[in-house]
Amino acid sequence: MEVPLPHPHISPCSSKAKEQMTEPEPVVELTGITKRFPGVVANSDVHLAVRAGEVHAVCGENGAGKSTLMKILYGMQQPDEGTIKVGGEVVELRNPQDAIKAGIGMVHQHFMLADNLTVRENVLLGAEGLHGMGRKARARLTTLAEQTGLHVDPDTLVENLGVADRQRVEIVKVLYRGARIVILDEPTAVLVPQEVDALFETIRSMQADGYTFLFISHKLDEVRTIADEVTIIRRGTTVGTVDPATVSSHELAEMMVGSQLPSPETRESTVTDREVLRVTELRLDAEDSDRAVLDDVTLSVRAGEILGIAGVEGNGQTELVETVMGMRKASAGTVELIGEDGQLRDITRLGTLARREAGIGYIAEDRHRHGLLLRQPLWSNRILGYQTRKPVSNGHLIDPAAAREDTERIVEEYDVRTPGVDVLAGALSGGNQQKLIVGRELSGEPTLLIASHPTRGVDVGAQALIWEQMRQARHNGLAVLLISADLDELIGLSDTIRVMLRGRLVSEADPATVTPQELGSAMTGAGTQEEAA
Amino acid sequence: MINWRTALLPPALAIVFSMLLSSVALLISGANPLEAFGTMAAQLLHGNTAVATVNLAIVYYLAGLAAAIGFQMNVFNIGVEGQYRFAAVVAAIVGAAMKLPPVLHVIVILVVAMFSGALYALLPALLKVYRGVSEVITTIMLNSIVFGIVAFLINPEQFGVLHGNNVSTEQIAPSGRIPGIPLGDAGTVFGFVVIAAALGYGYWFMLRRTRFGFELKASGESATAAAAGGVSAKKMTLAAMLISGAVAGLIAMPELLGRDYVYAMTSTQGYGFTGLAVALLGRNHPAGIAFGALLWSFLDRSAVSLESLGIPSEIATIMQGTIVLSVVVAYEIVRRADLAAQQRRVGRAGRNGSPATVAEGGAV
Amino acid sequence: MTSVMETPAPASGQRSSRRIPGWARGVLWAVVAIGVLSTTSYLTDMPLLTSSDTSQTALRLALPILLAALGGLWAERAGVMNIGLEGMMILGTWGSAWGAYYGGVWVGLAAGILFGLLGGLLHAVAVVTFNVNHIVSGVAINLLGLGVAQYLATLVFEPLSGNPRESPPVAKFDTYSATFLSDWLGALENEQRVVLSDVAGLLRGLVTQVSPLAMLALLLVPVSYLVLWRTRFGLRLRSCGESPVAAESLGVNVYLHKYIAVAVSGGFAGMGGASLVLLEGGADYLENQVNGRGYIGLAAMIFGNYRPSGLLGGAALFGYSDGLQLSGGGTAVLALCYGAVLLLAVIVVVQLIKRKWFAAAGAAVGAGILYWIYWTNDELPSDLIPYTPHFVTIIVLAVAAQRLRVPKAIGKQYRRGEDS
Amino acid sequence: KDSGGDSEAAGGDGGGAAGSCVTEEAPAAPQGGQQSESKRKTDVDASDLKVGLAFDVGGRGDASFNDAAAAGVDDAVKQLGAEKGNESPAAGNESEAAKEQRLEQMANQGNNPIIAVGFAYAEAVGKVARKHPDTQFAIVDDDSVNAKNVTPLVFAEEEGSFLAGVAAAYKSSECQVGFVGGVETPLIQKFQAGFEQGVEAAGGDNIEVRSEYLTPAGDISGFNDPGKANVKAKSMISQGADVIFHAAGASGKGVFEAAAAEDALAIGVDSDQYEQKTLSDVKDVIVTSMLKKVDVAVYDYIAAVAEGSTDDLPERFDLSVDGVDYSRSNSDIEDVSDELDAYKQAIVDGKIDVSDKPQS
Ligand SMILES: Nc1ncnc2c1ncn2[C@@H]1O[C@H](COP(=O)(O)OP(=O)(O)OP(=O)(O)O)[C@@H](O)[C@H]1O
Ligand SMILES: Nc1ncnc2c1ncn2[C@@H]1O[C@H](COP(=O)(O)OP(=O)(O)OP(=O)(O)O)[C@@H](O)[C@H]1O
Ligand SMILES: [Mg+2]
Ligand SMILES: [Mg+2]
Repeated sequence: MEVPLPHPHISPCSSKAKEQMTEPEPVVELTGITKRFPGVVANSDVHLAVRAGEVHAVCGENGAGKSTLMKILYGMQQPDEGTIKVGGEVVELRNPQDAIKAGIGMVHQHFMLADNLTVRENVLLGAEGLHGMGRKARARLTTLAEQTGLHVDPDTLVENLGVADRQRVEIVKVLYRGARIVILDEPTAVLVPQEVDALFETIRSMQADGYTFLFISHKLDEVRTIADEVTIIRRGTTVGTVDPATVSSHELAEMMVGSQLPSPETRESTVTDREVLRVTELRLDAEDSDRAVLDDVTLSVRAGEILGIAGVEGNGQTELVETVMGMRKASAGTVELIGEDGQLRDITRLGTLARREAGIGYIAEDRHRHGLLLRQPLWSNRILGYQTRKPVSNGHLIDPAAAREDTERIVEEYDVRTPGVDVLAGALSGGNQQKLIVGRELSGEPTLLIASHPTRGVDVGAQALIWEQMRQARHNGLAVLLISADLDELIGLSDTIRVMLRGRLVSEADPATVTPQELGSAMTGAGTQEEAA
Repeated sequence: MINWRTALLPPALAIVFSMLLSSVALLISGANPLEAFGTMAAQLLHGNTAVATVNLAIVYYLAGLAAAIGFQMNVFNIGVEGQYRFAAVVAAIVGAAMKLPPVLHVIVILVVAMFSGALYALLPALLKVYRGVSEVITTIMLNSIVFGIVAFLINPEQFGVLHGNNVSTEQIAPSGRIPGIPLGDAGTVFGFVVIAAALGYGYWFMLRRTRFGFELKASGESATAAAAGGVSAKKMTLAAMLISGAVAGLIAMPELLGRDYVYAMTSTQGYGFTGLAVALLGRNHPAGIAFGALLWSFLDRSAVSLESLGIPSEIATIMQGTIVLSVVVAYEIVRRADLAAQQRRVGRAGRNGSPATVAEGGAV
Repeated sequence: MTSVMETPAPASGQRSSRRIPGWARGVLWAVVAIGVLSTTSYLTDMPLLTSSDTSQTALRLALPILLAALGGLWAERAGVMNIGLEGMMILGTWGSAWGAYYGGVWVGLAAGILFGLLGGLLHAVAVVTFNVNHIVSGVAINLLGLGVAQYLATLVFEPLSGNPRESPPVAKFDTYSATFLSDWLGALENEQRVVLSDVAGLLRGLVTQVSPLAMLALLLVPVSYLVLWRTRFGLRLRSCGESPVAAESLGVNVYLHKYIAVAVSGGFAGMGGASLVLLEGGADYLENQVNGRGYIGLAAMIFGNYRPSGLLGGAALFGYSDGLQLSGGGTAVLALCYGAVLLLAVIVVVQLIKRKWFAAAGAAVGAGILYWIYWTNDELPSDLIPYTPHFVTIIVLAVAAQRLRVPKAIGKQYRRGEDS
Repeated sequence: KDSGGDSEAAGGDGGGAAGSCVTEEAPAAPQGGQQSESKRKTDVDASDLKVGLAFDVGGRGDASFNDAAAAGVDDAVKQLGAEKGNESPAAGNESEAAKEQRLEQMANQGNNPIIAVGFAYAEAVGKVARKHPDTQFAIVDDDSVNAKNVTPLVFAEEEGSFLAGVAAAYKSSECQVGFVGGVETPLIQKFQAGFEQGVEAAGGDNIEVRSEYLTPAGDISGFNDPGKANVKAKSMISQGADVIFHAAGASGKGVFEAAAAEDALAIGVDSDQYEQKTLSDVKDVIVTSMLKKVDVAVYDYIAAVAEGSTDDLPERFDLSVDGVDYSRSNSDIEDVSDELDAYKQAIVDGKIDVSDKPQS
């Protein structure tokens, strides 16, 4: 079946790029790259050729080896075999400095920002020699910030920025160094459509100025929108390079995984009348002031229902989830769970463990910070959050054997690709980590699942599996509170969508009719405000 | 998943390396290294040195356990030193003041000691949890303050007694003592060894099998992930600090109840700091700590034995320092060698397309 | 197209206290402290609290701690925990006595710094190159510092002094006074005018009989600030402590910067050791003379929230209360108690204005307890008085509640090319 | 630049107006003269003795009681022909077991007699002596061990310190003197007690004594911190004291430096500190030292063991047996030495009874 693809406008610039395709000499050429990690061959005999001035996308499943390949090109890792040519000459990139000198810049999949340093410090770091640290640097920074839409005081700590701004800081960093070849490793994973559009706008205008881009994304529609060429990597090797104009998303996906393209669509409604979660006039004050991060939030989720919350990051979704989970203390309002027997349970004062025991499952938005113990084996991670419950525990004593067994079951059922359950969680690729988490949370037989960006940074194959599992659970009467920045996912899965803005639930949308664009406007408050050009 | 090579090779390498290094020092100061090492080894054979080594190791073991519990939760309890001394003096005073039937008397003293140790850890724990004050500062300060408290309590005007030029607490009655395990001429091992072993087992069991131990480790590794899993970091910090303090409270007990029966102005200090080193040397593992404690105690003993050769005792200190450092360096070297070997294996496996096993990748 | 979005700051965002710049807050604190001290010295008839002798002593006692704390700052800002300051200080004491014996004070100072630096380098090799747990390495260096200094003392000093634990007498730094200023301040101090005389007294102690080493150490505080916060080297160094992966990805040589930072850290600690040896009234080399000052320095640095001005405050607080306790004994400490009551009263008022009822109540209770101690005791237990600075440190921290800004990547093991 | 106080001898002028604060008359001058000079036995043969020495922290070269004990043994080796056995110092924080091990080791190696320096050895000596009934033990500064083969070598520190107090009273011109103790242990309190009584004996209520310690019992850092002792002494001096007696081990140096810098005088302790190498640059301020003659006691003990019986050794080495004394090596003390000797005689004769507990 087809995905309801939002079809963003095709840029006129791409035709210009096409002209350059006739140019024979690639600006970057990777030949026979092989990179081994203990236990994993991340890249094996990879070939990649990028022509000057094009946007070259690299696609592949989680753990296919995209990031590794890019890190090799950026000098952060050394290939075990293979050669790298930049501008026609063989170069040896021993460290990022070499790469920067060769005109390569990289925006990493995970932000490479020092939270405790200011925006300016983050940008200048390592490039102090270019414009000094004084007024000239400031002027240059202002210009670039303008160009990328970064509207913050350069002296704010990065810690205080939202994701979109962090993304911009990353891009400013690259530009500040005068890179001509820019690697963007999954830059859109955390952005809303409008932000994505803005980013693409920037990319296109820079492309016109002669910049070359290497672009990584799991979102195939995006790839088709922006890329002039796509190279596909499967299990560490290049499968081939295609022109995105000539293939469909469907075909692309099949090249990546060899399976069918998934859809987040929910087939039939399973919503019942029975309320499971009721949140009433919830309020949360910021740590240091009386300013409300959550204000008067009232919602309810019914059994068999998926309630989607849309919102630009930083508008209180994280806080809502963490308050419902008991990780933050509500300043006012109540959170109640309703049992199958209709029994109302006020859980506002309970701790996180008690709420989990009451039947809440939790897929956290940041799996590294909130989901996993990266230096513990998989089976140990199975226990986290369930340390008081069968089968892994009898309340006070842990049962490692049972935990192992049950983890093996999850690995099996959820297709977690791992050599075994004694592997450290940190050694799995992100998608597989996510499958493990979903498996764990659904194993606790929750009545309510709180899923925060359940498929962020996860490839199409894993995405499909996670969606399928959630749908099945919903069918069995599970209530789901879904938060996602992926609007297709949100629209496809939810039975109801509420939009969150500045800590309030401002509007409601019907997933059957709403488009991602409309939702995006509602999320930015564009409906109620003067729109900025 | 114990890999004996990675577990045992590093300490062996480290010992060899530190022997080499101290040989150089010995040669410079004009001593014969072979004779020195011979003396060190031979000391275990005669007299009660072997037993005395074990006895001191028991004390170090307790100190190591106390420190390790803190480390599990990422709490750096430098305060073990202050906690054990505070507990020792309080337990000695209370123990001497009481008349109770044998076993009960001992139990009460131990409970008092653990309680006092925990009490002395309470302030840094509370300040850390509720005021965000680093436990490193507060425990450093409390380690000094304990001098004043001990001096105050042990003063003949308060609870102390004067004998000769020394002051100490009053003697604990025989009912409050723990009989040793006599080994004939070789000496008497502290009866406390049984309790220490039980504690070591308890520690292992707690970490491996109990919910509490799991929560402690989880919170120590990632407070945020643990919080999402329903583990309160505050509670765990408090618990780790208090338990660490309670175990620290026992450190002085083998000697107090098995040998001295009083706590004196001249009673040994510094066990707490040794505990930190021993815990780190044993990588917070109960068996590793036991090994570290024995090694440490052996080197302490050697310092005295070497004196008879006219070798300055600081050689032993230098050896202790180099061993701590080289053990961990050796772990790293072995780890890297393993990694390289594995990469080669993966390389071979990669060509056949069959997946290789993933490394443990444990950090030192 | 809505590229410009003012996203509201996340919950953990803007702190209200950011409105006042750091230096202004420092000045404010200093003013409050002096105000409280002079009021106290007036009310309790304790001129010692603000006498020039006291501030002079405070400076001297604070010096080794200040230098150790600076050492801690450099290492920890680069992400390396340095428990080994104590051992590096010990090496510094030996080195400076050795250098000063053969080459005079400046050679002594240089040798002290060099020996500390060697200790620092060892720490760097262990921690940076071999990824050893920072605490393990620190503990080992404390042992090694002690052992090596003892070993060398036996080898080198015993033939000279006949004593393996002590060096022969070595040259000491001369002291200098800003005579004119000092006299003028002295006159002011003696006029017995409230506040004015107190300030004059405190200042006078800082300009009278000051050694070049003390001046150098004080100078190193702003210098450290400028280097760490205003130069590209400093930025790179700090970035290694905040996010080494990000730094590396931008072409910063993380290993090199960490090496430099830890070596400098050792050098400062060694200098702290030298300050025990080379100052008038100090000890030459003497076994165990460092006696935990390295740890105290570390505490002062954390106390100062990993900032130069803060650690200066921490060291000063420690030196001041230690000096007061030594020269004034129990009565002076009682007066200090009274001062604390006044300070708490100020805090109660401030908190009430800020409508922080809970904090205000806490401060009020604390004030009540301290006042009770002051009122019911003519003399405090003499056994506890030597630990006044330790009590003061804890009490101040408990009252001031830290919002520690710990370098993010501190103590983390970093391997090039391996993120996570 | 401040004028360096170290080059000028600061001390000398304090002594000129001797006795301006003294209100009480000294006891009658002694008639008998120094009869104690030649009491040492030299005609004993100790050649079959192998003398073991277990030091307290510091060991040989500490310029204090360890050194004195070593000197006693050296004398015995030279004059009585005893064989020098093993020697070893205690480490800073060593455990009780290490002390036992050290003594045990010495006994096993055939040392006899074995001399343990410092009361910290009391427990260990008691235990090891019981195991080796045929070995003779002596312990310095402790008389709490009850065993036939253990001889206590204890001193009347308060009597020697009494003389230091008298000397201080005579040398003071501001009528205020001070005592700086290292660690507040019962042993050091004896020095304080004697000193205060000596001052009072000479100056009555006219002279004020301030006695302070650096650290309380158990915190031995007080013996190792010249910097703090310096601050303490300076503050005493700035508040009017002009003679300071210390019993603070290695911290004493700080006291001497304070005295040198502020034109005051100081009194040393244990051995003749005026003659000590490590104090050569401040020696001028050390008017005298209270001597605790561990060397004499050790020598006498070895001689007694060689003779076969330790029963004749004094129970306490006090003024009457020259176990404690004051030093005369600094000529500044000469002008009051008659008075000091008179007090000394009065104590020996029992006319003055010195208590070993501080009054307050
Ligand atoms: N430093 C490393 N040490 C060990 N294994 C690694 C390391 N970096 C990557 N790997 C492994 O190499 C494989 C490829 O990882 P890589 O990050 O390149 O994948 P990716 O294609 O970027 O996936 P994703 O879409 O999840 O980002 C994965 O199995 C990963 O676990
Ligand atoms: N030290 C390590 N040991 C083992 N595996 C590692 C190590 N460091 C990184 N990896 C693996 O390499 C991968 C690095 O990939 P990357 O940095 O792109 O992030 P990711 O977590 O995989 O992101 P995604 O969610 O997109 O999969 C991680 O998934 C992790 O599994
Ligand atoms: Mg990736
Ligand atoms: Mg990845």
